[in-house]
Amino acid sequence: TGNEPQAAPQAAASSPAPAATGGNDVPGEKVVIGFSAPAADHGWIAAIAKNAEATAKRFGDVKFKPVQPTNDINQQISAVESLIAAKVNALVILPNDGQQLNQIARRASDAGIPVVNLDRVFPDKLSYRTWIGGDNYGMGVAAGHYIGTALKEKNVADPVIVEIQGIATLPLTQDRSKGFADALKTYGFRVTARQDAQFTVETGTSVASNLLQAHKKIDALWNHDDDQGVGVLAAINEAGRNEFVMVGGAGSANAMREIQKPDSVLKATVTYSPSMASSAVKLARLIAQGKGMSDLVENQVPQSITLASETITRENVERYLPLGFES
Amino acid sequence: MSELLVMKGIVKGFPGVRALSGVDFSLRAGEVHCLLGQNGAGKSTLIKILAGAHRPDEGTITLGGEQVRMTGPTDAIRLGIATIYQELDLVDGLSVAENVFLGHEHATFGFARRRAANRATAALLARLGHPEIPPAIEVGRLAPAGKQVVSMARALSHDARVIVMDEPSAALAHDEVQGLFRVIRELTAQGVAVVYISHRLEEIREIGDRVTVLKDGRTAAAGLPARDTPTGRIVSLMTGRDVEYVFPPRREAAFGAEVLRVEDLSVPGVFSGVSFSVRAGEIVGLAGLVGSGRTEIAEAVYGARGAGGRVFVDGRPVGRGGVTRAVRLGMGLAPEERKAQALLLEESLARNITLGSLPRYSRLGWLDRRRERADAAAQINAVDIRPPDPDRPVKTLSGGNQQKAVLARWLINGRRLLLLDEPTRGVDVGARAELYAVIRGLTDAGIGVLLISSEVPEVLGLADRVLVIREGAVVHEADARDLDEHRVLDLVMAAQDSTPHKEEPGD
Amino acid sequence: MTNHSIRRPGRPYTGAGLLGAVGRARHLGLVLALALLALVGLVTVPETFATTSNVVTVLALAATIGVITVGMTFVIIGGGIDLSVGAVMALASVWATTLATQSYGPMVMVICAVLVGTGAGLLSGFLISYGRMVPFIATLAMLVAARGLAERMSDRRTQLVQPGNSALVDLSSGRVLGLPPIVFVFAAVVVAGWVVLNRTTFGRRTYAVGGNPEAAKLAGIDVRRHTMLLYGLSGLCCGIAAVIIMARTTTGSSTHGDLYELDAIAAVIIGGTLLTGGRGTIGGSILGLLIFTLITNLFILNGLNTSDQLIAKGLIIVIAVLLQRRSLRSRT
Amino acid sequence: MTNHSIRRPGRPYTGAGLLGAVGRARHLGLVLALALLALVGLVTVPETFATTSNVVTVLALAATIGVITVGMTFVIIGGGIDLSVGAVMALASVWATTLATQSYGPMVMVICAVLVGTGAGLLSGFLISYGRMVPFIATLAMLVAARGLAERMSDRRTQLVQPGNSALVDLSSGRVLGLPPIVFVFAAVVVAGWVVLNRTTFGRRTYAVGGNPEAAKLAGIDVRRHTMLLYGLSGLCCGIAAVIIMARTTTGSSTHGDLYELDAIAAVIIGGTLLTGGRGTIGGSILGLLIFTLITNLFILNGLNTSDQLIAKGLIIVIAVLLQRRSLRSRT
Ligand SMILES: Nc1ncnc2c1ncn2[C@@H]1O[C@H](COP(=O)(O)OP(=O)(O)OP(=O)(O)O)[C@@H](O)[C@H]1O
Ligand SMILES: Nc1ncnc2c1ncn2[C@@H]1O[C@H](COP(=O)(O)OP(=O)(O)OP(=O)(O)O)[C@@H](O)[C@H]1O
Ligand SMILES: [Mg+2]
Ligand SMILES: [Mg+2]
Repeated sequence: TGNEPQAAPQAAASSPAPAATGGNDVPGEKVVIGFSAPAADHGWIAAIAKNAEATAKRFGDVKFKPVQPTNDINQQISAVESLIAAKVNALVILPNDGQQLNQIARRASDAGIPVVNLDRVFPDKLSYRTWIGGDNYGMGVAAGHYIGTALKEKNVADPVIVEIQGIATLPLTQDRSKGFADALKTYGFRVTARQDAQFTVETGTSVASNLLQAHKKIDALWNHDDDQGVGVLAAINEAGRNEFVMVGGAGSANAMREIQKPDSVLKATVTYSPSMASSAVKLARLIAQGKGMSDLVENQVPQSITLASETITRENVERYLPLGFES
Repeated sequence: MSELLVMKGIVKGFPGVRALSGVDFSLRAGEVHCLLGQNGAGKSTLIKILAGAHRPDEGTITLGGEQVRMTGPTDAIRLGIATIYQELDLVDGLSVAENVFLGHEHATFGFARRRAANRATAALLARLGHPEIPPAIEVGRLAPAGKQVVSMARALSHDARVIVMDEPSAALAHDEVQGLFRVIRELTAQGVAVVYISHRLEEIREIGDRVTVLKDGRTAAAGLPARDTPTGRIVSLMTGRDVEYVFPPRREAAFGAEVLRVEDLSVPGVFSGVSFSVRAGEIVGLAGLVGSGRTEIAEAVYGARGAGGRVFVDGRPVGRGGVTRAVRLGMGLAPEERKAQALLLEESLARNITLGSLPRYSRLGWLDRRRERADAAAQINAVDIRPPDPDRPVKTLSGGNQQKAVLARWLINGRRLLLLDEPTRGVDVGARAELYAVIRGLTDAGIGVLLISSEVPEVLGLADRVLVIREGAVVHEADARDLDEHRVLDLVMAAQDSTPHKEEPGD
Repeated sequence: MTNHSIRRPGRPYTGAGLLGAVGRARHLGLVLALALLALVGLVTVPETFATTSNVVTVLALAATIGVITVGMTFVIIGGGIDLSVGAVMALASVWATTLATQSYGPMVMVICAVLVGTGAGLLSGFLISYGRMVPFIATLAMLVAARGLAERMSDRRTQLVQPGNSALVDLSSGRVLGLPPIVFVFAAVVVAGWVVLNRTTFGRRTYAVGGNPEAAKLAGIDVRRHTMLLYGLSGLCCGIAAVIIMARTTTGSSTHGDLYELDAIAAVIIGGTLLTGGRGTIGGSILGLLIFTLITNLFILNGLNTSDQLIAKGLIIVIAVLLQRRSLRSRT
Repeated sequence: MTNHSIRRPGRPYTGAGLLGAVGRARHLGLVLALALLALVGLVTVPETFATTSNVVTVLALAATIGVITVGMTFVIIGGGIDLSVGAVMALASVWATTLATQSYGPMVMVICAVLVGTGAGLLSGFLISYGRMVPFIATLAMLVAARGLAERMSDRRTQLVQPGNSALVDLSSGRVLGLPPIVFVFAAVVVAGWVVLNRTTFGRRTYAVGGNPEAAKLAGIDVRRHTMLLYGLSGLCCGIAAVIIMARTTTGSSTHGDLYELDAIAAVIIGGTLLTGGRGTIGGSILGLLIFTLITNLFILNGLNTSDQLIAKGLIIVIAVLLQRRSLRSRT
């Protein structure tokens, strides 16, 4: 996979704007696309919802039918049930938890409604037509490589490496951590301390300020999520610490602007772009209209699309800035 | 003498009842005007209207020649009407001084001047004859009698023209009532008018100037001279019939076997070495001052309070099972604070009455509601609760009727021994006679009764045997017929200490 | 002031007809609010709202918290509060879906969930009645500890119901008389709760214990034991709710039931039960819950965005309560 | 089990000295628990725990909820409850960090936050006292609506404090006498709260309103007005907390203060304030809060994972409460 730090940005995958993909955007038959995602109480998910809606609006042949976003699995099941009952032509689902929503997605598929599974994956391949999402493991790997290389360059032995996760119970968090640990292992490093911070700015601040107390000297810090990163940075600035390299995650515009500052501890961020929602809606439209992707030879949309996680540093941040989401 | 206050044609209805249907009442400066009436006659309602706590549906109030309209308690207070309510209305979490001056605090720019308040409170308490109550202590730590004193201090703190007292003596013992009377006399001497409500007719004779009798929400007689009106006339005005204010005849038959035996019962710091027994069909009275430890003895017997010593019911030890076991063995307690300790105020009368005998109506936990209702209705009639509506929430009953409901709970069959702590507190004369008959009737059915009362005549008239308690010890035991009021009072007070307080070594 | 005292506490002795009328009148505000919501549904999304499948969706959605709400009603009438319900449900679902448990088949899974729930409830109850802890704190501790334990047991993973145990999942996806069996489970719990509360000594004692614990004690009720049992009952309901959530989501997870405690308490209180204990009805709680569920359903159907939803939800709560203000005039 | 009605409340003659001792003893359990936690810290992480900077961290962490806890103590003593605190804080932080507000400089931001908080609190208070809504429901509605409004205002973005207004951020990152100014703000609020509660008629009336509203009313206190003001006070504290959180995180966000209500209520109750109102102290609440903050701090210093943290937290709460069981023997 394209996780190399220097991988070039892929405009088509990162931009909510319609890509120049020839015949795919030609108006086709009218389709209704249902959309369900967790509550937008987080910048990244908010961007997901916005991107999906914006993309759908751009097509005259798409009727977009979003349902109440919620963090309660029970309610999301009901929400999807109502979309099935409304007989939409395709579904785009970002489940709170792929395993827990699997049954209902399966029911949709069985009812003949193609499901585009966004980001968090359903365990059962019969439950969805196409999966599109980021590479969580790859994200961890990218962060691990960046930190590993940086520390090797400085010749640090036995470094203190701190990891601040998002919500610890999510599989995606566990994938990210695993990738991070695996990549560090190739440099002979390991994570010294790991805490989770619920994806919010405020929990970011409190966890980080406690962690900074626990470790008087840190060599590197990976924060999984740029939303909570704002809080983490606030805690770091408050403590007046700058002896380490910090790497972010997701690729928010805030983080990118921070990377541009020469004196910031935030040196890089690894992407996990919410633009995937735009792509998901487009895919759902193509599937519902029975079209393939015009840049591919096949007549059908592929079964799975994994976006590459890219590493944004001061060197390439200019190119990414327009794609960053405002958190 | 001119009338200071005139209430005319006062009507007040509550959903489902007409509490007052046209009451006239007038009050002169410097007099003690007693308000009499059966339980539920409307006395408390009338004075709550006077206090601004209720608004009348009809009628006028004239104070000092001017018609007044009160929209809340604040208005009444501003007009110089202070009230001691029947139900204690103190805030447990605040100090004595803070309670006394609640709503009219000593304060500068919102900052309470505690020292000034404490000083003023100490002065008021001293005036009431209770200098020993510290103004800074939390009211929740006082016993009922102490709280009653604080309520009085509060009424005095207002510099009122009219002071209304709704059964202030119900929670007080004999000697303390005298203290109260002294204060009332001081007040009237200064021209303050006092409205005095009590069910104890002898108090009326002693302190009252005039009497107004309410019956069923109407004025049955107004402005009778308190000292000269014959008791029989007052009672028949109240009840509409002639009531013999006498105790039922004592039981002739020999007492049965011992139902209760108490051996060497003690609660450290409260009482110690208490032993006695109650036989089937016998009424044993506990006489003593407020604070002598009678309530604690009853509670310890009942298992509601950890104590040393042994208690047997019908020869079976109560042991460590606590109240539940005591009730299962056939005991029942009518506690002295009915609201806090006995009643489910929001629940219906029927449910309150059957609360102590739920197992009787259940088969495998399933309630036989028909039988429950029948029993409740029977008890309501037996003690004559008014109105006799089993579904009425107890909260809406008058004080005396609530007390009857507490008694009724334990009249349902199956009891072996009843512990009655001040069973007639707040009960009117007519009902009182009925209650005496009911209690005597119980013993005829072979039940033993332990009776606690602060009214010595009641103990002497009703009990078969009397135990005199002083400072946590049984100082005398005798057949009731061998004692008279004087002798009991002597025994009770032998050691001067007559405050409502008692030192208790930490908790 | 407290006008409610005048309202008869449900005329326990009048005939069924009258009982019904009074009961309905008591919840008039809630019924009105519900009717209003239904009207909004019929107007805004006529083609989907009144369909059977939508009604089923609403009921299935209500089932989980509904069962919990029944237990919560008992606890609150008994003068307590249980913050641990969501966490205990999660723990029960995780415990029942461990591979070890699953190897014994669906019956054992159900029994396991119910036992874990009841056990946790009894433990909270023990701390409260014999350890004399404040219910808020004891159940908060249970909340925290149960979530932690659930996370530890599941290693923070979502545990799938194994294909061999799909009988459990059929509780949600199967149909009996056109309805998923979990709806019947829900109904059965509500009816059982109503019967216990209104027709047994246990229910009667619950009112007494909550209304005036001192009086209950002096009337011979073992208040401590009863209090413990109330929390046990609430735990039992959480266990049953765990079965429902396993059926619906096909998983056990430590994240299940997040914030259910707030929803359940809110439903109970909107239903007219006093937080101070001693009063309340199962019917009111269920109506309160249905209002919340219906609000959610309407939002789903209308596709409102979250922020507007939240604002609207706040307003609707206020309106629903003001509608029934007359029947509920008490503080806290 | 309300022992107090039977217990004959000792020593009428206790002097001020003794009374003071009793007051201190009242929090003995909490102080013990705190000491125990500190001991654990000194043993397990001696080199980091007792440093000034760690103490500062703990205090700074405690500051936000601490300020809210002061307001919550008033509300609960006054017989109510305020579930909206976290949401109102979030709303205030968002409102104060909108570009329009920020253009007027940090002073206006502070004023804005405080006004928004107070306004929201007064609105809840109005619904409760004049609209006669149950506090739980009214503030729940406020919670939901305030979060929705905050999301709408911020368009769900995290709003950064602009560089020009960094004076605000200095409240957290600056140092006065070696401490960040927010710690002084926290201390000032606690002291002010204590003074108001214990030394003013407003404070003493709060006990009356919560302990016996009927008596308060009969004493001529305007219970409704007072109740409304209590929620206003709580809102004011939320506004101040919003300033602190803006300083600490350099942002305003609709996600701030999630679940603060639970933490604040728990701190108040662990501190010995009764949920039924009428009793309680600011000191107890703050001790309760410090226990919670210290637990989190210790866990992170020791590198425990969240699940173990949760289990341990549950146990510690139970132990802390049992330690002070003797001084807190009442239900709910
Ligand atoms: N809040 C209320 N709601 C309904 N009925 C009430 C209420 N308060 C009093 N009543 C009814 O009004 C009548 C008069 O009650 P009130 O308390 O004035 O009697 P009382 O003369 O003071 O009796 P007692 O001597 O027992 O105290 C009673 O029938 C009582 O049940
Ligand atoms: N700390 C105290 N402060 C004030 N009064 C106290 C205190 N301790 C004890 N007392 C008094 O002692 C009494 C406790 O004893 P108990 O109640 O058994 O007395 P009693 O003889 O039953 O009196 P009563 O006639 O009130 O029932 C209280 O009623 C109260 O008057
Ligand atoms: Mg009366
Ligand atoms: Mg007594």
